[in-house]
Amino acid sequence: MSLNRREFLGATAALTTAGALLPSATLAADSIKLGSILDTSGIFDAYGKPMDQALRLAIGEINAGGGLLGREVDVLSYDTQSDMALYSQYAQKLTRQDQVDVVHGGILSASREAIRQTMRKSKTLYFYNVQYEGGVCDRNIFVTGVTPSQQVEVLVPYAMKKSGPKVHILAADYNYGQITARWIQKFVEENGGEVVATDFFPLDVSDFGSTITKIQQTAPDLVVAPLVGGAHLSFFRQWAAAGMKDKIALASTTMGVGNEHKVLTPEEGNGIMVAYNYSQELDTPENRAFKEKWEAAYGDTSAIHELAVSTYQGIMLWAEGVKKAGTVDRMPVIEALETGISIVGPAGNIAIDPQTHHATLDVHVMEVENQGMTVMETFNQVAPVDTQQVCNLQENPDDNTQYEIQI
Amino acid sequence: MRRPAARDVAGILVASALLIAVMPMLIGTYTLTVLVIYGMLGLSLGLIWGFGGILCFGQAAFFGLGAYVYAISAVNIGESTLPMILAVLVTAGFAALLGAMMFYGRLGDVYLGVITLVVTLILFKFINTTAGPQYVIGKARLGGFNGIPGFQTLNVPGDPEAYIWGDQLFYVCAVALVIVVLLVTWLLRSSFGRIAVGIRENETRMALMGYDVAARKTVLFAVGAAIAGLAGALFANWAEIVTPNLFSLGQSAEIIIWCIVGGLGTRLGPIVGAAGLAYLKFMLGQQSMIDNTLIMGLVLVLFVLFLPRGLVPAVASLWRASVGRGTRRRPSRHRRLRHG
Amino acid sequence: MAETVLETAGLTMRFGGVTASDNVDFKLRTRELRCLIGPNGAGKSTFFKCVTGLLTPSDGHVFMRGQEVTGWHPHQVAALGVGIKTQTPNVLDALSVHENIWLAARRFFDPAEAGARTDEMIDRLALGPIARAELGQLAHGERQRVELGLVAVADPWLVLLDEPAAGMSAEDVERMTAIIHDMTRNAAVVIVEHDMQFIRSIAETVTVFHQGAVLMEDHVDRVMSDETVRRVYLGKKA
Amino acid sequence: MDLSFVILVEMLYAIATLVLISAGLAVVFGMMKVINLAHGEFMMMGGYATITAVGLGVNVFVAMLIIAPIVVGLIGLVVERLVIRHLYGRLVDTMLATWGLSLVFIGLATMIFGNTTTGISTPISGFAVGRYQINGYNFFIIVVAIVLVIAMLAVLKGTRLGLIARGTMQRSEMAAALGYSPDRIYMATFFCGSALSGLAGAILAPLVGLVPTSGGAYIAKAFITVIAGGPSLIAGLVSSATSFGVVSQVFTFAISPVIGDVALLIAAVVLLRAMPQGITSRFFRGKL
Repeated sequence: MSLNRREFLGATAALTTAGALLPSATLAADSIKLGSILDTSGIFDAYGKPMDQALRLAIGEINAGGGLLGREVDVLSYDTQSDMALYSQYAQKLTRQDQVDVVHGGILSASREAIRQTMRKSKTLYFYNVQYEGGVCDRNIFVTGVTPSQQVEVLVPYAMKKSGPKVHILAADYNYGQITARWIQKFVEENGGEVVATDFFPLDVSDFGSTITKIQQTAPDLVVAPLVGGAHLSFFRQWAAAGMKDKIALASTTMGVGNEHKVLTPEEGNGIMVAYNYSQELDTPENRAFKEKWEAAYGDTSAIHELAVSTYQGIMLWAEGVKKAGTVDRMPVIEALETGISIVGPAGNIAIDPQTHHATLDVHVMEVENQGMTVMETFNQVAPVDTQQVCNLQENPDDNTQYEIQI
Repeated sequence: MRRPAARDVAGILVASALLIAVMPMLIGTYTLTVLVIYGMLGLSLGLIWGFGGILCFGQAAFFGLGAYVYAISAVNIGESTLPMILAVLVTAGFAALLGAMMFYGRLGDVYLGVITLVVTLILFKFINTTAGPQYVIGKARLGGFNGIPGFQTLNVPGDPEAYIWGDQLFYVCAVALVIVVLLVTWLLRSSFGRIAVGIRENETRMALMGYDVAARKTVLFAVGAAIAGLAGALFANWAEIVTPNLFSLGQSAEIIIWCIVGGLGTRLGPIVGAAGLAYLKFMLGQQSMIDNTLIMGLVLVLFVLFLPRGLVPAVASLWRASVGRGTRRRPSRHRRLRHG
Repeated sequence: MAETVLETAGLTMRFGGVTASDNVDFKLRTRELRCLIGPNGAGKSTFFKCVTGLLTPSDGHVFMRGQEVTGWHPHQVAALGVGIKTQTPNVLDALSVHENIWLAARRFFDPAEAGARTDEMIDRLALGPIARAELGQLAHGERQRVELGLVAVADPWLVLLDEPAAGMSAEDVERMTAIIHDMTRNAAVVIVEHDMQFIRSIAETVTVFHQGAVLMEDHVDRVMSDETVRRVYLGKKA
Repeated sequence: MDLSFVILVEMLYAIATLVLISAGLAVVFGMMKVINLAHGEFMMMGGYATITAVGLGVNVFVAMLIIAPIVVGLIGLVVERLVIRHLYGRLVDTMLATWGLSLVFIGLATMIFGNTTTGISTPISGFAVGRYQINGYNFFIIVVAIVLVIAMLAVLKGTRLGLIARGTMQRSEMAAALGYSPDRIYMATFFCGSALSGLAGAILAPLVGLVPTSGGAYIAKAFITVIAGGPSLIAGLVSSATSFGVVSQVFTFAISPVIGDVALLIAAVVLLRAMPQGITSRFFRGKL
C-alpha cells in the first residue's frame, strides 16, 4: 500500500510533459491544442485521475496515428484540486491565454456549470464526459456520459422483476440524486410498482444505522440507492453488516462509477444491481484492445472506470468530428458532430444525438460479482430521452439552459 | 500607527495605484481579480482578529453568506446594485446578531471559536441539503450541493445590460479593496479603532473604564463580516456561480492561514498573505508532484513555529534593522498568544 | 449630613456552600476616604467585586448616589463615574502610557479634551519621560501608577481601589498616598488593603471584615487598638 | 417493542461513538489544555493503519485494538516532540499548528494511499431482533466505549500514574513537585491521547468508506463534545456525549440524519450559551 513506483514515474512523466507544454511559446505553431480541466487531486481525484489517464491515452493514440489533419494534438492540462474556484480560473486561462481549440473536462455538475458559460462566451468547444443528471441544453457543449433515464429505464424493470414491486429510494441530496430519484419513481410506477419512501442524504452523511432501521419499517422488496462518494459508500458496508443483504435486494445507478465495487468485499458487494455504459468485464474486442493499451501505458487496468471510458470516447468522438469537418474551428466541428457521428469505443457504439448533443449508447444491466460487474442484459443504443424531452438544439440553437426535467 | 494620517493615506494610494498599473502585466487580470477578493477577505479577518482580538473560526460563513445573498437577490432583481448592498448589509446584520449572542454571553476565546465553527457547519450543512425544488427564495433555487449558477453579474448601476466583467471587474475589485483599506485605516485611527485595540489588550480594564465591551466587539465583528460579505459578493461576480464550498471549514482554515502567514496586527499582512498563498495554490495546480494540501499545511506549521508574527511584521523589522532608521518601536510580539 | 454615594444593604455572596460575603450593610459619604481591612479570606475582595459588578451578589442590594446598581455590569457601574482598580494590575500591556490614559479619558470626554487631560495627568504623575513606552516594559510601581492615573483621569466621584499598595516600594507608596489624597478632593475613595502601615498613613475611618461580615467600623486608631480586631488579625495572620 | 429496542441500541451506539471519537481529544485537552485539531486525521491514520495491517494478514481485532493505537500513538509522539512541545501554554497557536498538521497528514495520506475510498468489512455479523436486523458491530462499539470509560476512570483514580495525571490537570507545577518532569508527563499524555484517537479511528473504520479527508467529519463533533463537556475529563465527556447523542438520534429518527446533525450543532450553541464553561462547570463539579 505504498506509493506505487509506476504511479510515481507516471506522475513525474506527466509533470515533465506538462512542464514542457506550459509555456505556450514552445508549442509547435501548427499543433492542435486540447485543454483538459480535471480534479487530479483533492477529494474527487478518484474520478479525475483515471479520466486524466484515459485522456492522455486517447491523445497518445491519435498522435501515434499521425495526429489529426496531419497536426499533432497537444494537451494543456490543469488540476483543479477539487476546488470549484479553480475551475473558473483555469477555464479563463485555457480560453484566453492558451486559446485552446477544445476543452474536455469537469467532473461535478457544479464544476461544469462553473465553466460552461466561459466556454460559451469565448466560443470554445466543450466536452463534458461524465454521467450526470441530464438537462443541459447548449449548442457549445457535448455530453458523452449516461443520463438518469438511460440507466433507470433499464435498471428498474430488471431489478423489480428480480425482487418485487415495493421500492425504497435512498438518494444523494443534490441535483443528480434528486432528479434520479424522480426518474426512479416514474419507472417504478410505470412498471406497476410503488415507491414506499424516498430519503435524501447530503454527501457527507456516513452513518446509516437509523436509515437501515427505517428501511426495515417500510419493508420494501427493493432498495434503489443512487448514493455518491466516499461517505455514502458506508451505506453498502453497513447494509451488509446489519445482515440486510440477503433480505432486501439492492440496486444503484452510481455505485461503481468510481470503482467503488472494488473497495467493497465480495460479501458486501455481490448481487448489487447496476446499469452502466461500461464494465471492465465487457467481453468485446474493442474493450480487450483498450485494456491492453491501458496496461501498456499504465501497467494496471484496475483503475479504469465508467468516467475514464466516457472521457476516452469523448475524445475519440471529437477527433472524428474534426476529421469530418476537416478543421478544428468550432462551428464546422459542431456541425460535423451534429450529423450524428458515431464511433465504436470500449463500451460499444456511441453516437451523438443531434437534438441534445448528448450520447446515444449501449447500456448494460449488471450485477456486482466478486468485485467485478457481470453483464446480465444489454440494451443497445439507448437514447437520452430525459434531455430530449426538454431540449431541441435543432429548433432552438441558441438555447443556453440547464433544464430541470419535469416528470 | 501614529504616523500622520495624510502620509499614511498618501502611501496607500500611491502603492495601490502602482500595483494596479503594474500587476496586470505580470499576472492575468482574471486571476488577479480573485487575489484581490481574497485579499479583502483576509483583511476582514485581520481586522477583527488582529485589532479586536476576536478569533473567528467561521469567517467563511460571512464570505459565503455575502456570495449567496448576492446570488439570490441578483436572480430575483435582475440588476446588481441593490444585491451588492444587500450582500453587505445582510451579512453585517447576521454577524451583529451572532456577535451579540456570543459577546453578551461573555464566552471565552475557545468557546467563541467553537460557536463560530458550529455556525459555519450549520450553514454549510443547511445549504447542502437544499437541492430539492422546495428550497426557493423568490425566483432563486438554492440548488444544494451544486450551488446557484447563472445569476445577473455586476453591471453599471441602473443598466443591467452593461456588464462589468473581465478587466473592468478587476479594476472595480481593486478600487473596492483600496476603499476598504482606507476605511479600515480611518477606523483604526478613530477612537473606535483605538478602543478596539484596547479591548484586544485587556477586556476587563476597558470594561472598568466604562466601555461596553460586548457592544463594541459586536460592532467590530459586524464590520469585519460586512467586509467579508462584500468580498463574497465580488467573488460571486467573478466566479459566476456560488456553491456551498464557500462555507466550508477548509475555506475558513485558509483565511486563518492567510492572516498568520501575512502577519496579524497589520493591515497589509492579511492582504499579502491571502493574495500570496492563493497565487501559490494556483501555481501548485499546474504540477502534480506534491500534494497541495500538504504544502499548505507545512506552511502553516512552519509559520506558527518559526515566524509566528507573520511575514509583513518580520520584513518590516528587518527593513528597520537594515536601514536603521525610524522610531525604535518595540514590535508587539506574539500578540495573539495572550488570547489563549 | 453629606450625601451617601455608596450603600449596600444585606449584600450576600455565596459560592457553593461558602458564604464569602454575609449580609453586609455599608455606607459611604461623599468625599469620604474609607479603608476596608481584614485578614485573607475575610470577604473584602468579594465585597469589592460585588460592588463593582465583577460579581453578581446572591442577595442584597447595592446603591450608588441613591440609584440601585445591583447586578449591573462593570462597564455600567464605571460609566456612572466610578473609578475602579482591581487587585491585579489591569492595564493594556502592548499600548503606551499615553494611550492607556487617553483611552480612559476618551470614555467621558471628546478626543481633544481627552488628549489635554491625558497630558495633564501624565504631568501630575511625573510619567513624562515614559509617556511613549509600552506598559509591558515598565516596572511594577510604574504600572500601578499608570493604573491610578487612568482611574483618576476620568474625574470619578467614587473611587474603588483593591490593594493599591501591593508590591510597591516605599517611595512609590508615598507618591501614591499623595495621589489618593488628591482624589478625595472630588471623590469618595474606598481602599481594600491589608498593609497596616499604609492604612495608618492614609485612613480615617476603617471597616473591618471578618468571615464575610462587618466586624466593626470606626476611626483607624480605635480599630487598631481594639482587642477583637487584634485577635482576628493575629490569629489569622500567624 | 422490537422497534423501541432497536432505537435504544441506536441511541446507545450514537453516544458510544461520540465518546470514542472525543476521548483522545478530551484527554489531551483536559490534561494539557491543548486542542489537537489534527485529531480527526489521527483517527483517519488509525483507520489506514488497521486496513493496512488487515491487508497484511493480521487479525482484524488485533489490528484495531493493538496495532492502530500504537502506530498512531507513536505518530503522536513524534508530533509532540517536533511541534507541540514548543507551543505549550499557547492555546491558539497549538490549534493553528495542529490544524496545519492535519492538512499535512491529509496530504501525506493522499500521496501514499491515494484518494480512492478504501475500507474493510465489518467483522461481526448482524442479527435479528424480532422483525428487525441489527448491526452486531454496534454492540461492539458500545462495549468498547464502556470499557474505555471504566479504564480511564480506573487509571485516573486507582493508579499512581492517575494521581500524577490528576495533579497535573489541577496545576502543572504539581507534577514537578511530585518529582516528575512535566515535559515527560505531557509527552506521555499526548501519546495516550493520540493512541485513543487511533483506536477510535480503527474501530470506526469497518463502518465507513475511508478516504484521507475522512478526519474532517469527526473533528468538529469531537471538538464540540469536549468543549461542551467542560473542565471534568470523564464526567464531561460522558455527559456531553449523552446529551448530544440523544438529541441527534431523536431528530434523526423523527426527521432525517441531516436534521439530527443540525440539531446536535444547535444544541451545542444553546448549551454553550447557557453554560459558557461547559456542562461540568455547573453539574458534576469536582468529579473526574
